[in-house]
Amino acid sequence: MGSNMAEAHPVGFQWVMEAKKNGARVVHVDPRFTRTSALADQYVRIRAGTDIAFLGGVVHHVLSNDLDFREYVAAYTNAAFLVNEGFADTEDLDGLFSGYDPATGSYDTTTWDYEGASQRVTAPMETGMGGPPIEGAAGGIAQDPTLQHPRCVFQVLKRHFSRYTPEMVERVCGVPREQFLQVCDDWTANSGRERTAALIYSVGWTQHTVGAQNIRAGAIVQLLLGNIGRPGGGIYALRGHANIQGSTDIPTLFDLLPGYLPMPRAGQADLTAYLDRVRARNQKGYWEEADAYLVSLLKEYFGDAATADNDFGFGWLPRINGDHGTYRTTMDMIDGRVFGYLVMGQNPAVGSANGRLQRLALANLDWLVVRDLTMIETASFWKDAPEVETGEIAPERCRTEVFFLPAAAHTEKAGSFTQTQRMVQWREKGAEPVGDQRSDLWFFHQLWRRVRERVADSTDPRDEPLQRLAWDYRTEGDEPDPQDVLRRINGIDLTTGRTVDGFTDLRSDGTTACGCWQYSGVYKDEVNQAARRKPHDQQGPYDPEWGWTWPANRRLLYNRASADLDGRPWSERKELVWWDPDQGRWTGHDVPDFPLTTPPGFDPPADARGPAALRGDDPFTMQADGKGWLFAPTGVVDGPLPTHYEPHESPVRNPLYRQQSNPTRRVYPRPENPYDPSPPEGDPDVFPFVLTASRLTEHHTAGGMSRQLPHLAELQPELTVEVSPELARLRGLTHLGWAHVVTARAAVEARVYVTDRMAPLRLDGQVVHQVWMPFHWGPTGLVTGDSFNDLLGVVADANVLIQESKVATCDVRPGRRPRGAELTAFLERLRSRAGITSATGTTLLTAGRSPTNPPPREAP
Amino acid sequence: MTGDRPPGPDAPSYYGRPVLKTPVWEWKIAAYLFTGGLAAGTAVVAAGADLVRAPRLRRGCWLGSFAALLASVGLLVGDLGRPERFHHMLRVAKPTSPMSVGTWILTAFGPGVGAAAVSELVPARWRSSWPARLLRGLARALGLASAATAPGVATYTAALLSQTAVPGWHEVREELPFLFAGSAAASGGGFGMLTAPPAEARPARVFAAAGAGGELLASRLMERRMGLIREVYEHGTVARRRRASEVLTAAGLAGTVLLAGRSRAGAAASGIALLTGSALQRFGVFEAGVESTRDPRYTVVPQRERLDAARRGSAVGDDVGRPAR
Amino acid sequence: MTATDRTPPPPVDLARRNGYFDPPPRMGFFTDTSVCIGCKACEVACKEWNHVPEDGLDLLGMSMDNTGMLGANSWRHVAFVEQRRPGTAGPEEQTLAVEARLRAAPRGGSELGTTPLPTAPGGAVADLGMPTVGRPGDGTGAETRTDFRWLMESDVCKHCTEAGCLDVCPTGALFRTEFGTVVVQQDICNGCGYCVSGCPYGVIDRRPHDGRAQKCTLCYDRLKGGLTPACAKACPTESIQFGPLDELRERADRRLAELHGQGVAEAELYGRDPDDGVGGHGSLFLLLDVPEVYGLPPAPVVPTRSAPQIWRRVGAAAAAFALAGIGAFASAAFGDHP
Amino acid sequence: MSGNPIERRLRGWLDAWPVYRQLTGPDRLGRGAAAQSPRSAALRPHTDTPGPPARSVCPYCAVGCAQLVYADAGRAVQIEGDPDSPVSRGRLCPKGSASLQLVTGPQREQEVRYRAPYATEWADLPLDTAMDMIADRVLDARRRGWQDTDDQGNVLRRTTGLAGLGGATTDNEENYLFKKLWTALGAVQIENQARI
Repeated sequence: MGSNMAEAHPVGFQWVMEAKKNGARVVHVDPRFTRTSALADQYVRIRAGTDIAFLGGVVHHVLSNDLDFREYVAAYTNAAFLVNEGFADTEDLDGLFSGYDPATGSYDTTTWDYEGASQRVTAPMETGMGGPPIEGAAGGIAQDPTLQHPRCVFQVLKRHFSRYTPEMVERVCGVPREQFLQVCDDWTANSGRERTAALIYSVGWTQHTVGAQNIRAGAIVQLLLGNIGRPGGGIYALRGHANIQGSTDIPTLFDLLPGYLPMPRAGQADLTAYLDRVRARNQKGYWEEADAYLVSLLKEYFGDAATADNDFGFGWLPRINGDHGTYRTTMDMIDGRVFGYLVMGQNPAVGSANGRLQRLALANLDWLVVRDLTMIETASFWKDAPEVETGEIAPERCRTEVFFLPAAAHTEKAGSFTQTQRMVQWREKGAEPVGDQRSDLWFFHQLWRRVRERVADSTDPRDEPLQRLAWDYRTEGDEPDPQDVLRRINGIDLTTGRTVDGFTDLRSDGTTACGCWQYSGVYKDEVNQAARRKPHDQQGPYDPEWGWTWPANRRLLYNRASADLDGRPWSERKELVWWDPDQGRWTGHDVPDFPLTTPPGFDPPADARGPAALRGDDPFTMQADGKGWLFAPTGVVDGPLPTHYEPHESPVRNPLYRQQSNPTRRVYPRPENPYDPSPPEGDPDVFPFVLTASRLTEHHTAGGMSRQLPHLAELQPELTVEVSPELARLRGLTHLGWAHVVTARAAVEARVYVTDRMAPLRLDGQVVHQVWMPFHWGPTGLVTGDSFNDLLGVVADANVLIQESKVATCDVRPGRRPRGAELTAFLERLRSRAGITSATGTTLLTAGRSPTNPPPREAP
Repeated sequence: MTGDRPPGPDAPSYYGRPVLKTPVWEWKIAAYLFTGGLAAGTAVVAAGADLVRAPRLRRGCWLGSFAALLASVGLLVGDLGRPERFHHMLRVAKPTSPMSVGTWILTAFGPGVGAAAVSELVPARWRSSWPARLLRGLARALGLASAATAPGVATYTAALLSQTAVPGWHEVREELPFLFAGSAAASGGGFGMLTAPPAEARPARVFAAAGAGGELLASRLMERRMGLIREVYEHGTVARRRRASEVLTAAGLAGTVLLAGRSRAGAAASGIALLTGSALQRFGVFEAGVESTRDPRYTVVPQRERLDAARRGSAVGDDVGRPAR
Repeated sequence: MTATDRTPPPPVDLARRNGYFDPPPRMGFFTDTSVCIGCKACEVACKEWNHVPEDGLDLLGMSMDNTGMLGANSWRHVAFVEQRRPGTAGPEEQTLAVEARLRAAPRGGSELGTTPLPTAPGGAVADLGMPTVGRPGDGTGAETRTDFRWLMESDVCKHCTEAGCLDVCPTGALFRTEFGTVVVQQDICNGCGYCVSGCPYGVIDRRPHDGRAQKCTLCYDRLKGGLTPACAKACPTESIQFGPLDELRERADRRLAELHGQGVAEAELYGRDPDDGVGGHGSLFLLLDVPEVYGLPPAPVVPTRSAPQIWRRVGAAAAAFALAGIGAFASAAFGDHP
Repeated sequence: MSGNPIERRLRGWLDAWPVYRQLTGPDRLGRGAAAQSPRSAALRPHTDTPGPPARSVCPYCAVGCAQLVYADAGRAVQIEGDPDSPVSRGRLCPKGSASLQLVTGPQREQEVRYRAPYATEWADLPLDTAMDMIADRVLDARRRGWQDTDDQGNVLRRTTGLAGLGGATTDNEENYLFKKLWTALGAVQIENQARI
């Protein structure tokens, strides 16, 4: 679901095909029949943006038919934990949970607590990776092992999804009942002791205003069916860039420090205050040791200058106090608050949502540095942006100073990428860059050198961190040796000067320095473990000697769950790790994800903390309570349970609740970012169709690495829009003819593809047409075309600030779009017909009643 | 399950795209079919004229043959993708390749025609010199040898076209050699009638008449036996060319029999009609082949019919195509 | 064509029959379309290795296929068929628009794979007047599309046991290698173009400007170095398998039996049978529909098989020609003069 | 067989003529061994490079397919899958297969391009000069966007004057230094494709 694996990850799909050959059943749920669907055993057409309704239906099916893996659920998940008495569900509040504040559009999550524990953090970006802290989780959380208590998570879950029936799934998703039940049957039949099922998603799930909850919904199903931490199970995020995983682990993100440590926030006066927000003092699991991770990072950042006396330089870190995400920053550029922009290997002018917004932002900078392999639209916007045609950007009036620096390619530098399953793989240098082409390592080293020179004599305290920055990497010519950087990322024992073996070696006393605790072990024994390349046919099924997988070279996270309560594999077929009573330790085919010598039946003493507080049946070692979370008492800002909300722009009124869309979604009311209002606020007459987009196998993202290559460009030379024969008839579109797709933001022209792979859906008597486009085109390259991303608005999931780019409302009209000033006027006309202003669509609360007085529910 | 699908011209296809590549040969090859046939036909007339002592007919036809041969070589080399590599044709001798066979036949044919023509060009005042006499003797021998290969030159081009996957050529392989032989003879004879006075040109007329008659007969027979490919031959430019060819050839034939013996003008007109008819016939056939590759039905339907028939007739598979399923 | 003129020799020792002493086993491809994901890695890997230029930045409208056909500049071609029912061609909405454009092209569309079509997509086609029957938005359509499937097939040179292109090549540029494959030697080919018409599959074509005939070499150079051909190596799902032909035939048989066992009755092998019209392929295919649907000829016969018949007729015609000549002069020499 | 150089030469010449090989060898029809050219006989894959290939990873999606980069004189001549990889088993998708074109194609920019404010065309700029100019501008933007505290007086000690975008296509080591330098500068606006 939410993934077109055969097209976007073809080489990964070989494993699906192999599983299929071995008898696995492959089901593909997608708005459009894709190359993945073609190879699946069952294809299910779904309305874009209704995945939670579908998955909620599966949860409902599982729970109402007692199909869950009860032993697993009772022991390894938080199903038995009791929820705070004050908690009110969406069933009670017509689509809202308790604690909603209409003024801020956010939740006070205190009522979502477990009984007997408390949490203090409401925003996940404040807590980093380890799962949110829960005070007292290491002690007792009230629970009912029989799962009968009306306030136990299991019952809360059951009630929450009680109306997600097959009929409701049909009404919401447009999936016929038989098709849906077939999926349920296949999923449940292939889960349990002997069998496991895997769930695969990609940005088809994340790029929604309910992105995080989409994944939560998948996780709930997989936990209920016992498919987490077990071979052949799991939830797989298929990521789209060579090192997009690495760039979140070792982040280039505003809210994170390396290893998913949160960025310090305004008001965190010192290290202790910071740590108290990050992890609870009496919680379970490895995240309790976050202090060691942070201090080791500060030691790597500031070297000898970081001492216990100065909080290891914590005070030198900048603080965040809100949204500094890419879209916020873009809008700040338009508002003149950002002066310079460094862009490397990314092409926001055509690759980010609301392309016009992006380009107007670029046009309002003082300077812009673009580092890329080829000339891309982000660097050349001042002369080839569509806004030049409409007159909004004129080169002679655009002051942005642009530096384009040619970058070295992946073959021309050594370094590591972290692939989608967390495997760090080292690349050797194979060729020499030419001319001014340089690696980014060179760039940052040279920039540091120059900046350092300029502040060397400064007495300004704000320059202190620059002066104290430890930047003594071994160099090769005029750039650092990437192996040495990786070695520092791995971590050094400062008492011996040697690399540490893993994150359990890290200390909070300043005796270790480590750039990213998660990657500790990647340079174990002073050897670049990521560069290991032992052929797969010379090692076991988990291939531990190829590359290195974080954490601790572990292939499968939470693999303690692959064994039963007594530490024996659930079944012989599905064995992975197990307790060896003779040796008194965990062992198996993979590196066990559990304290090695903690036996299965272990019950920790009351005062235990951290890893020592993990019970023998707490497989989820990073979680504060050691359990898999069916119910998320904290950490997810838009609800402890996933709930079906309509996409921000939708032609359909939410059939489940009066609350139409996610009440916490981030809206950005601006003139450059108008939204088409959904029911009940607006009517879907002007933009009646559902627009969705995805990749083609033959291109890569916004096309910077594919549109310029003849061997790829020839395979998909033009932007197309796929419509069903029914929609083609409705709108008078002909195959290969021109059409333009219009949203509240833009009009984009493309060639029409009339195909049976698209089909309208019937829901509740309403026919919904969906329209699909790829998003790889832009004004430069061998093959050019309008940029799909111009059609999108910026509206984001509140948890992670990822935009909703997989669904919007649109119209499709035959012929080419208007050009120049006519285009502007045309869009203005449509907007006024639809009553769109910069404020429409930004009303978050549509439940219609005060959330404190639950209304009588409508009959489903 | 596909076996019981009713056979018919509405075969499924890949978006109507041809199955075959249309020939990359251009008009040059069609023209060569004519000039090659002309070279062969005139060589026969010239050699015969030599034997029966008809000097004007001999001289005109050797020169005509040589000119046609030069034109042929020019056209053939000109149609190559890499003309500078034309000599690679002599790298191998492949009996499976009509073009290779043709190359060697032309190689055998060419020198004699060349020698004979050069000998014809020796100015009158040098003719009695001993080198000229030697050349004459040699040319005569070589010319006769060339004439012996001329039937090959006249007809191998039918194999050249027929031994292809092009339906318009392959499906008419039984008749095409006769069509081309007739066409070559008609053009050779016609050329003879054009260059020699009627008194000397009688053999040319007989030859031309036989050729024209043969050509018309072969053409009619060919059309009668055609299957689906008839559509191509009976439509458009192809049909127009071949109709015109038939009319001209028939007229030329009539003229040859009735007029050419009596009037020089009548002979010339008949000769021109025959030559033009021959050329149009070649272009018609050539284009029919090209046209037949543009529609997948001409490839697919006969194959499918054969396959289905074989399946109906035999449980184990047919003898040309694929096994039964 | 009515009958074969001769029974093909058994396909064993193909290379030996072509003059190689102690040749390696005959190598080939087995393309299993039932696992093809249509990614076109084969097309790209082939072009990268063999330095094949692009064949036109041309949107064809044949589902996801923008290559269209094998040709001089496309040695692998992935076909895509969106089928409402098995045994039928792609959707008429697409075929109508595509076919009109193909018919307008100088080579009827067979230039695809070598050069782009000269007219712009959509340009050649005016509004075809799509029927607007039924009320707009009627029906969801889903219920009538239960048989819908999307076929994908990576096509390639068949490396026939009896290869029409090779047989007719007058220069020996096309030859049978020691691996039993059929290769154009680029240092020899003079671009006569005969092979283009000799191939019953429409595979080989002449490259404009270059002038030479081009097609899959089954990566002759890689084979000489003991490497797998580029396309087979890249193929993510083992839809393209490479190996000794004997082994591939067994694999193909097993896979066919497996699919038939799973109820995929329409699966068939293409080019598997050594007794077929070309003596069997060096590259086998497992198809999920009749070959025509993929643009393949259903039962081609190598034209060479007609050679004896043709030459007999040519001989007879030549004899008639000679007789006519002799007769004409004999009548002149011995007959009455007018 | 003969010591006579002329005869040897003639024989060599004859041997090079496929027709002669047809007549004297087993390939009578000239469709196989007899027709093979010397170039074909000597053909080798162009991966026969002087050194071993570099072991690399595909730069497109995150599957992490292993690549082998064959280079000659510092220039890549072939990029293909590494069969040893347990991830990809030597296979590559069309994009991965096009990697050679990606890194060696004419679309690669080789020199710094500079667009001055209000300019309508690109200009040249030495790399060193560009780096100096960038360093000056970074510090300037940092200064102009500096914030010591928020409204409530909480310490911020940061700048919002400059922003960075990128990382999903660059190496872990590069990203590490990016974040490290940005953090030391006090710059908080740093993002990548993971949030897009």
